[in-house]
Amino acid sequence: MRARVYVTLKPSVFDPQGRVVADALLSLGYEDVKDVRQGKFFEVELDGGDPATAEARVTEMAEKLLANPVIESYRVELLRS
Amino acid sequence: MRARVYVTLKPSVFDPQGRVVADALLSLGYEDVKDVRQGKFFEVELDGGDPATAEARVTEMAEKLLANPVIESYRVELLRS
Amino acid sequence: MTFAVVVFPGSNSDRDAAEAARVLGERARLVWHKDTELGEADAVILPGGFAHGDYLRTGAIARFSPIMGAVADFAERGGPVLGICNGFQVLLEAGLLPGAMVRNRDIKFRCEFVPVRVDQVDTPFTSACAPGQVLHLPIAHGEGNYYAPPDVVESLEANRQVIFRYTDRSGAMTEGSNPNGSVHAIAGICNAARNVVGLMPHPERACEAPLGSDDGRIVLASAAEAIRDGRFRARPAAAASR
Amino acid sequence: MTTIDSSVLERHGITPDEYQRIIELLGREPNLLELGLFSVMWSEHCSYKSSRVHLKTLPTTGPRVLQGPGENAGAVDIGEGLAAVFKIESHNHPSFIEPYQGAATGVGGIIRDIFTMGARPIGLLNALRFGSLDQPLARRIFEGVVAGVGGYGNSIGIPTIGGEIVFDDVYAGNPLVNVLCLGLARHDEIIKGNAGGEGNPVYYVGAKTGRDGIHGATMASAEFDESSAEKRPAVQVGDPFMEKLLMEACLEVQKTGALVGIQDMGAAGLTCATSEMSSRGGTGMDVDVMHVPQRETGMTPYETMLSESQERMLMVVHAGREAEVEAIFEKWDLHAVRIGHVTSTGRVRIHEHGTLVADVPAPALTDEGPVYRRPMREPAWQREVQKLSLESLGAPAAPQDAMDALLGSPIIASKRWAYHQYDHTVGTNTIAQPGTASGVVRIKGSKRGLAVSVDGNGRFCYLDPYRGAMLAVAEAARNVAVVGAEPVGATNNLNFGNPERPEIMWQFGEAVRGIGDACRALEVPVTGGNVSLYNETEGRAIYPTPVLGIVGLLEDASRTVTRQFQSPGARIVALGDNRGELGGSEYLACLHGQVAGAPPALDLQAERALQRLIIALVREGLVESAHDCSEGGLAVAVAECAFDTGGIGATVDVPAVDGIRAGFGVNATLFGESASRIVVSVAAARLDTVLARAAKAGVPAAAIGETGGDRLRFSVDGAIVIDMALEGAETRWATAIERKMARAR
Ligand SMILES: Nc1ncnc2c1ncn2[C@@H]1O[C@H](COP(=O)(O)OP(=O)(O)O)[C@@H](O)[C@H]1O
Ligand SMILES: [Mg+2]
Repeated sequence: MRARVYVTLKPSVFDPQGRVVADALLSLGYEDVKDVRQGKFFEVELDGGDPATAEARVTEMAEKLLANPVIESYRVELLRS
Repeated sequence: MRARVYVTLKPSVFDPQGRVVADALLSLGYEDVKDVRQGKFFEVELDGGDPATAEARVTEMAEKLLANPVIESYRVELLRS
Repeated sequence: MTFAVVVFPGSNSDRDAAEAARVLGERARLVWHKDTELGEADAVILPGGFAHGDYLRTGAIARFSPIMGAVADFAERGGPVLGICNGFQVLLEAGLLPGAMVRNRDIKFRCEFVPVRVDQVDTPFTSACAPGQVLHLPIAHGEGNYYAPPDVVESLEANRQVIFRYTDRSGAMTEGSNPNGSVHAIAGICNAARNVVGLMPHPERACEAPLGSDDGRIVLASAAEAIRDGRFRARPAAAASR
Repeated sequence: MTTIDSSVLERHGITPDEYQRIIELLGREPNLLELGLFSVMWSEHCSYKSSRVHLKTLPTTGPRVLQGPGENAGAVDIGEGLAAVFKIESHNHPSFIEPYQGAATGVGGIIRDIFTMGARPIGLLNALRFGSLDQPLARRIFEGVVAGVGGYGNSIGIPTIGGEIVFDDVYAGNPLVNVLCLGLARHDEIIKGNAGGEGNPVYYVGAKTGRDGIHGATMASAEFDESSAEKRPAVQVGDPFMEKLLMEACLEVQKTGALVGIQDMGAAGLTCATSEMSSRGGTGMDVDVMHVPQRETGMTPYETMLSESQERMLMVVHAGREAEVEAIFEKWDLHAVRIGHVTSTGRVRIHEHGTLVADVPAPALTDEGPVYRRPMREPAWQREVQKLSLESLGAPAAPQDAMDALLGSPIIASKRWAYHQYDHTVGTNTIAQPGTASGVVRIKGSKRGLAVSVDGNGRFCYLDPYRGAMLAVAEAARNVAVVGAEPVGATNNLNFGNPERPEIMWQFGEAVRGIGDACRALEVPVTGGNVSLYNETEGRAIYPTPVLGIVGLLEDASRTVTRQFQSPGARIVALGDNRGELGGSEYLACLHGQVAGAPPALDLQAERALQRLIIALVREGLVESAHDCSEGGLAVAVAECAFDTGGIGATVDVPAVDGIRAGFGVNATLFGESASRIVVSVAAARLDTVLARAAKAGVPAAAIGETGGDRLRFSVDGAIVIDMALEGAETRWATAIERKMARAR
């Protein structure tokens, strides 16, 4: 099984990386860029094939390690592989 | 318009961050974790509403700034907003 | 007295912290992160560095190290704990201090000496300072932009838990004196019990004048003094605690 | 089985003559794997086939030299049983195609060379060259390289203590990233890349081996399957965390005495490590690729042997002490695996699951490669560019305008935008703040300290490679001397174009001759270095750019000075002769758009006397500050002494240099770049002593002014030509690069 965990800064948290990328795009002449937010994702490959268990386990990993709930939110997506 | 650009290291390029995360998950007892790869994504908000133009422009941004084709590959996804 | 300095894989200021203690005439012991006991320790330092490469988030993996149980227990018993830079980040991830770190405002790593104002002197690591004293300390971090939700920041301020702030040389907070974008120019905080302190600047790298400043001495010296006269000491481990 | 035809040879970069030689050395035709081994070991990068004959002429011995060229790094004795271990390395091409990772992995590589020797790395320096910051591409490369240099060094916890950065369009398509690492070891801790002792086990430790860095051309050979034929990027992602673990573990293992030898696997990876260690030890090695930890599946022996995956080490361990070694690596979560053993055959024998797949005499790979005496020819334009006609330049710039322009030129401006991204405080040894002097580190437990500087002036070398290279040696040595340190060892990075062009080879030969002559005269032995050739894009070569790294010894680290004036009312003294030489100067380039003329003359005996004098003056506490005159000449040097002082200005009056034509006399006096000059500040009461000491040393010296006030004021022959507020000048100088880098918004 493969799953993806998408982690983003909560909307209330200022995203310095997104801001720097937006500025860079503007200076390259992309004047229609209004905002950029940067996030990260983890592609986790698991042994064992039960989707429901996999999703539960990956969600647990996200809660425990992959995201910091003070500043980040996450979303888990199961991939067919 | 909103679009997302997903950027990952090419499969042949070693991803040290993914390996460290995988090791951490293993040592937390997630022994079914076989591999982790880490990527990043950019959520770009654009003025103007034509999907085809937006996609073309964001693809150009990815080529030019958001990804380095030498070691990374990218994928553009248009979001309805 | 003895400082226990925890060594995580990727710590890089562990020996600097031990050396600083030695310069002050105190003892320091390095404790490996896989150990589960601190051993002899009057105060604990979580040092600077890049534990586990900081690859996931700063401090995120280190908080699971076996030694962290003993550190939490020591803190719980009122023992003085100091997290410096990466050590501060570990304390945040471990929940021993509130809040989190994001990338510096301009996303660049930044290393330079900056003025740091001591706002509270009733912690083990500032008790020898004068209130409002401005220390000249180096920073060296890419993720020192302190963030906490507004209600948390409010309660930190209300409870006088903001210990260090970035200011100018005169102690004034100005637009240009905040090097990383931290909320309320926060450079360091303590927990509610005031025995656990975290800060981004590096006092341990500023303990000898030839290095650019010896203002950092007062941080470790405060702890040594506070421990000697019994103001901040870990209570003995309660055998019944389990 | 692929037959080795001319197209296979071509893809391996092996000429027909080289192939004949391989057959002679083997006594038979090589198989494809063996051909691969020869191709990487006989590459320019590993074999120095074009440069070797020249490098041989460098002075490499001296009473302090513990290790000259040939090992992973050089080492010099610095007293008290201690050794300074250092080397410089380039990562130019990778930094062009992926600036962050290219630079980061360059830092990683040179750090491994140092701790491999048993030395703890204590400082990093970098010499960087980029295109003009007016171009977006150059800005992007600059930004990425600086972030990458910092990203690796900061993380691993080695302070970056100095460097230099130059911007010029010739580097637009070919930036230079040269990194120097300095380490410290006790003499008896130094360990070499030797495979001694038949039967001793050979261990592999560190990152797993992937298909990194195997050249696309060689990969296309029919022997390999489709997937491996995919073009592999020539850049890898650095893993400073792995390297930090490796460094700590290796330093711990080295202390046990259980190691016979150790070498990192950099260029040519396992092939280079096995053959070089065997050659040095006069032994052989049997290894089985089956035991090599692999990151990807289905790797062939060819791929495994040629991989250039980062952060890997090869070790020979004393038989019987395996468990001890393994335990230390386990502690650091690294798994050392045994991949073979040392033999007395003198041959590198590669097995795959027990089957012999390659069998080559080690010296054939390392020592018996081709050596070329490539044709050299002075470029037809060489004499032409050395002609400088001041008359043709038009009117000289007004001195005050020129000063303004020079202080804001990225070449002269403060490099703080870059070095604030480097941790210089970790390790608590750094005793000169960046931007104020050479990198200076103290040595804990000793009174001693070390100063290091990297310098090179591509413009001078373009105009005259022989003299330009000598000037680079002189400047690097002078920069460590001004902090009071005695130059004790040199390393060098030779960045040139395509050596197959006789003009480039001539530049190379001249530069090496210049380095040799200068190092001999200054008695600074060369203990190592690096050669980077083929630095060109679309047939346009960079300026010939030798970069010199010089290490100096401070006997008492508490007796050192920086460039900054210490107090108002001190006397400013210029040491050395001002000849008003404008050839190749920043003044000419910045204000008249010219790179022309002969570079400044250099009298090595005068240089040596000057350096001896300044070292003595600093050691005896006779000067309050000292700064070398380089780009921008005397006026810029004095201004730099006033910057970062909290507002100590200067008033200076100098005599005009005679005989400068076309009204350029004043500018030549102020901004000419004559070599062998130092600006010092001296307490008024010590002025006579200092002047007397200079006279005794045969060094021209003149009191030219006084520190203090909040202005920078220069007169020539009594007439005021520059009068500006210090604060404004300092802001301009301090923020020039930042302003170029600030994004439009
Ligand atoms: N890439 C760099 N990394 C660190 N420090 C740098 C770098 N470039 C310049 N510096 C520092 O800035 C100062 C001025 O550099 P430079 O103009 O080359 O000085 P000098 O003319 O004395 O050689 C030196 O202290 C140098 O170490
Ligand atoms: Mg220089």
